[in-house]
Amino acid sequence: MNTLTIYGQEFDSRLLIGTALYPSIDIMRQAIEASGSQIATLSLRRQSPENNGGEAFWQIIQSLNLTLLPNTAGCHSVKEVVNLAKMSRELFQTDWIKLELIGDEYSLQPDPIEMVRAADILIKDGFKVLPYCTDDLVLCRRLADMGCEVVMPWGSPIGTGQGLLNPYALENIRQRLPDTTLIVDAGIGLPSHATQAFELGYDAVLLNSAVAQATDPVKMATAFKHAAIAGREGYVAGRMPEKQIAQPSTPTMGMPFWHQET
Amino acid sequence: MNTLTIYGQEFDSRLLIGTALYPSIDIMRQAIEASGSQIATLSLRRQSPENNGGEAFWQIIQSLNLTLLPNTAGCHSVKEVVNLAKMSRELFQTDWIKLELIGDEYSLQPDPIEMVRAADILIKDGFKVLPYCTDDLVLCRRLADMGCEVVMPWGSPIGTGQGLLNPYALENIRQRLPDTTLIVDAGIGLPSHATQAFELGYDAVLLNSAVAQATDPVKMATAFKHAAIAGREGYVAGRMPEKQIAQPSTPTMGMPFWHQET
Amino acid sequence: MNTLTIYGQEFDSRLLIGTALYPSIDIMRQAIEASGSQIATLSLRRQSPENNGGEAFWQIIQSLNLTLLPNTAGCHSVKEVVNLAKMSRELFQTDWIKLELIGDEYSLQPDPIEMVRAADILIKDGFKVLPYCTDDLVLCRRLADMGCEVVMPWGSPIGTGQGLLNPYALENIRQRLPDTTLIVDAGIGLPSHATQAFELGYDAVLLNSAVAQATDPVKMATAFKHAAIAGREGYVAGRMPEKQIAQPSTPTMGMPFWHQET
Amino acid sequence: MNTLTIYGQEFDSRLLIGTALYPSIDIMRQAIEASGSQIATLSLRRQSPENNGGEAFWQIIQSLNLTLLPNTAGCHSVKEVVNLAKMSRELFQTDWIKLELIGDEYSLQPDPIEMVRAADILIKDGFKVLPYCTDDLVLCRRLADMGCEVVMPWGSPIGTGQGLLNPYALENIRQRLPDTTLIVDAGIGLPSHATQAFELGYDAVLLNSAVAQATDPVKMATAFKHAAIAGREGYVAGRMPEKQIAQPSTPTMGMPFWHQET
Amino acid sequence: MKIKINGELLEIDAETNTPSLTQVLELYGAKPPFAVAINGEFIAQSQYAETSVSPSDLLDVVSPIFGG
Amino acid sequence: MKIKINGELLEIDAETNTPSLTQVLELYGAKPPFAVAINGEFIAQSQYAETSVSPSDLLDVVSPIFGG
Amino acid sequence: MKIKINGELLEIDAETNTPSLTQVLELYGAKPPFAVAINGEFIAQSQYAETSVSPSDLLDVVSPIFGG
Amino acid sequence: MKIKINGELLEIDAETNTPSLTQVLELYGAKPPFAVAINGEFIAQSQYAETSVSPSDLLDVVSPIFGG
Repeated sequence: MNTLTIYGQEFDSRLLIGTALYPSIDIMRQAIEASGSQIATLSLRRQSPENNGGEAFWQIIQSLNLTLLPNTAGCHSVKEVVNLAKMSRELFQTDWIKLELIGDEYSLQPDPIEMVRAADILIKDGFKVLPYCTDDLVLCRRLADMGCEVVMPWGSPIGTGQGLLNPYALENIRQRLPDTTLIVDAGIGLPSHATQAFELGYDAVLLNSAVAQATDPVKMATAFKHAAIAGREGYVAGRMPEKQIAQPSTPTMGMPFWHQET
Repeated sequence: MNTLTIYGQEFDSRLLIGTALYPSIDIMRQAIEASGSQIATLSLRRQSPENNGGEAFWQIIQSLNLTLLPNTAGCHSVKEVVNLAKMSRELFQTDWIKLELIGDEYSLQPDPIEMVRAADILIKDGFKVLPYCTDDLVLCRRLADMGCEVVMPWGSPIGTGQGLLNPYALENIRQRLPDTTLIVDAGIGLPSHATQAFELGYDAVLLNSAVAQATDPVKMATAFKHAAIAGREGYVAGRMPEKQIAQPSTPTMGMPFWHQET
Repeated sequence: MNTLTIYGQEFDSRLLIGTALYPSIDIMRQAIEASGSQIATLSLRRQSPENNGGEAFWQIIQSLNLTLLPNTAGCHSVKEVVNLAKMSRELFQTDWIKLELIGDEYSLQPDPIEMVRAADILIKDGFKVLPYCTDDLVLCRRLADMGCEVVMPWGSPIGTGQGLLNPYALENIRQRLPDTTLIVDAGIGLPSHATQAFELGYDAVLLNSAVAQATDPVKMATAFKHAAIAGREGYVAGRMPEKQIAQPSTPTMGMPFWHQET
Repeated sequence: MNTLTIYGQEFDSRLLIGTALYPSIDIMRQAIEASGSQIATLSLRRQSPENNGGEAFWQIIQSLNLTLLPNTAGCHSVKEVVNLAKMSRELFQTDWIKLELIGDEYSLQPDPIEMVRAADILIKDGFKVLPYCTDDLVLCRRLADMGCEVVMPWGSPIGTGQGLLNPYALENIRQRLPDTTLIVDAGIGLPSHATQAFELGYDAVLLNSAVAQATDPVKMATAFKHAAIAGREGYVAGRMPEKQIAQPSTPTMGMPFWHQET
Repeated sequence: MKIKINGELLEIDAETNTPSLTQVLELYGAKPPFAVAINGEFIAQSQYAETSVSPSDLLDVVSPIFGG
Repeated sequence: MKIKINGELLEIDAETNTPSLTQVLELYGAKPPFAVAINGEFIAQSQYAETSVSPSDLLDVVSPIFGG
Repeated sequence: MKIKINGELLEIDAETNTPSLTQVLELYGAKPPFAVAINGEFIAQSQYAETSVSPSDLLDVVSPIFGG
Repeated sequence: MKIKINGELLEIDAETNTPSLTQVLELYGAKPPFAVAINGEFIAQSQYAETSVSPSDLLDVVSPIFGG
């Protein structure tokens, strides 16, 4: 089947999109629509007069009828993750949670040790966990073994747009976890990065800055929509074998002008 | 304008496709249609009982009503190139010619010195030359200065599918020849390679083996159709700035649980 | 100071060398001497008639008067690591231990979660731990915070010789852990890989297969000896700034033949 | 034989070094000595009160008793190259000439077409030509066929220090021109770049900025001296086979703690 | 009494010294949709009425916001 | 007489010793579309009639084929 | 009695049914240098004499070997 | 008369209107080692004496300098 499966739900689009950093809420809306994404990430923050915009945001999001994926971005401890997750579940009426437990302020890298503890608690509490993790195979497998049907290794640090820094590691994870839904989360900067992720066999890509911070976010969203199709179709179609020596495409047989002496 | 311009003609599709190496003529036809290409390369070879299939091929090609781009593949001398070009012009009724003058049997690399001489003769004879060349800036500029409105540097050797071996050189050519129609010809193996070429600012991509030798050529053609759109739209949309340090997408302001002591 | 410091001990050589996989014990001896290494890794295995060679090996090793670094290679659990470490300490009379806790049979990748538990126990038991780990910053920092004065991220999987798969990650670790002795362990295949590790600021390199499995291990050991010096000296010397645009080395001023018209 | 052969002359050092851009003439002298180079490049410019320093420079150079390799840097035409070459031959009493014919102001890239014409004239005039060229195989072979016993493709543009932008192309040239002395000229920025060039089978490396513009040129010269030895020895020693799957170095046989149930 | 909500001190004149969370949220003027934690522990809506707030408590009242 | 066409010798019994290219192509049975070169030099269709072929000539008759 | 040492069963005729580790190693013919574990737990040399081995025990006797 | 040497005009009061290159170099004060070109064409030392310089000529007098 050529649909994306996340905890039993099927989706036609293989792009998960973030809702942050757009020039305006209206551009966000247009970009999300242009991307064709059916799943969007969002978060929870303290109410305050300033983010009354929060209400406008919430209206728009509901109107787009997307599947929501709340994150625990900004959490630095198991306790913060678990409680923010519970608040999300109640407010967004979903047991999906993008587990994000930051282990380093500069790289915003997930903490491989603490996040496993958090995932364990959340899973036992009935959450459907989508963990944002590094490209460490043992960590990814452990999360899968614990019951994460989806695992989301990074391509490169959040918001850097450096693409896939270690394709070898990502490919390795794909080969070793054939039955897990794998999503490249974070680091995507260009459409070709997304296409490459699919060519490595990844099931989906989650991105935000690459679209939101493009000069023209709506057009870039369109670009990524096609990039996802290109990569997925290309993966399913089966690439030509890579060769070290050149191979003529045009046949040499029947070449004119060549007459061996008689 | 978001159309591809080749010697004054406008095209919606930015994919030029080869007609060789398909499992069957029918798969070739389906793949070309799936790719959305409006320009196809082909060649001339000696008539012979064996390639009576040549007739079937010719029927199909005409039925697809494509713009034809005859090549001089297999030519090793200026004289061969010039005469094969003239035969093509008469038979295909077009003054377009893909100039291919092989300088090395193993890498099938164009000969930078001889091809310039050939281009000079062809241009003076009224041809519209699309030269297949290496990623040498000085060579590309010389061809442009001679009157080639299109220049086609390789990504990697023909049929290797290694992608863009030297993106720095290709980007350099793009920046220095802003007014020339630039096409990456040869070496494309994956959709992401094509997408990357467009992200570097190239106007089009010419490929053959990547589609023809895929496990499922028709599906792969679809993949490349989307890859071209993804790359071009992404280039026009303007990529996000690449960063060395991570940048949070979700806002940190208003993060719950953080209470400084009072 | 330009010496390598490991748990307070100073060494002139920045190459740590393995003792396995050599064509013969004599070639091992010659290669170790040629490499200039002052620290060699070794292990413990069950006594058996077959490995009586073990005695010959042990004689040679003692005669080379090297600092010994016993490893826990092959261990898959905390218990195995801890007990093999204790056996090593008693037999080799050293509290140094190269902590290796395999988390995956195919990639021989360390287990980031279990190895932290093992390190904790060993440190509390008085061991000086040199952990072999992945290039995960949070993991490396955690090991350093626990009391590992040396941390040894991999370049690529053991025995693959693929070099540094993720220089960005390695450089990041270096910048964030300025006071920790950092050693690239595993994955080195070529002298240039070692040189690059030093250029990234790493204090030392630990390798084995690259020398032992070379066609001429002794000559390759010499090569790596120089590669380490080249990389370290180059790092200390401070590299030239990398530029995007060409810069003439020979001065243009005073160029003959150029006469502006008068 | 493990010496470098240039037009029949043998050299122990495989590093050719430039004499430009040093903080001072004295540092230049120390750096050249530290590098162990036996061949140095230099040039000719108009006499003028300003470059009276030229005399000091000339004194030092003579005192170092190096083999001199005059270049034609800055020349933009065949005529300039040929006449500057003749002036060099008379003044420096050598028929060696580093042929440099710039084809582009920004990339300082050699002109592949004009340089062939210049080489032809110089060779017929009795010069021993060392052409600085791009990594174009056909161009390199043509120069070799014309009688250049040494060919010097670039790694990347002069003074950028980007290293080897296209190792595939460079390796290809090495394999196809087994009997030509091949030197990587231009683009070297780090010792590991030089080491890599030798690992690809190149016979020597010519550099200038990487040493002259280092924070400590003398120390960097030492670094490159070792980098050249490391790369050359490593090439001759024969690298270990690169593998995709990890291979344990420590034997698994005889691992303690493993007892199959009885 | 004073309670800390979302990092700021809120003056509440409640009859009792331990008002219910329901009262506190009303006085705070929390706008739905929102979720609540006291001292970092999530409190389910169903618990608001029977949860009493004491001066030392730290409250968080959160709402949806964009995120990546 | 014998003429070499597309690398193979073709036996032609023509009256003259120098038949026209038109005749030769007919005898060879060239199938349109095709283009022709003699001794590596392109010959335009318009020249077929007035071009005479001699035994030493090397002819190429080419047709469309797939290419990259 | 039978004891499993380094994965193989070793027949030992010891007076007692629980010989000391010292005796067992002697009978096994362990060559120094070596280190020992019983049931996966390291036993220090100083403990050999007072450590008694029972039939169900699994012994490891290890020696130095090359390693990476 | 005026001659252009190394891009600058040099005033020379020579008897003749076409002084020899030897004279010109002397007047210019060329410091050895040097090499010379007139109008972009190399002139060998052996030719200095018999080479006469005319006002329209462009001279280059070059010396060693550092280079890469």
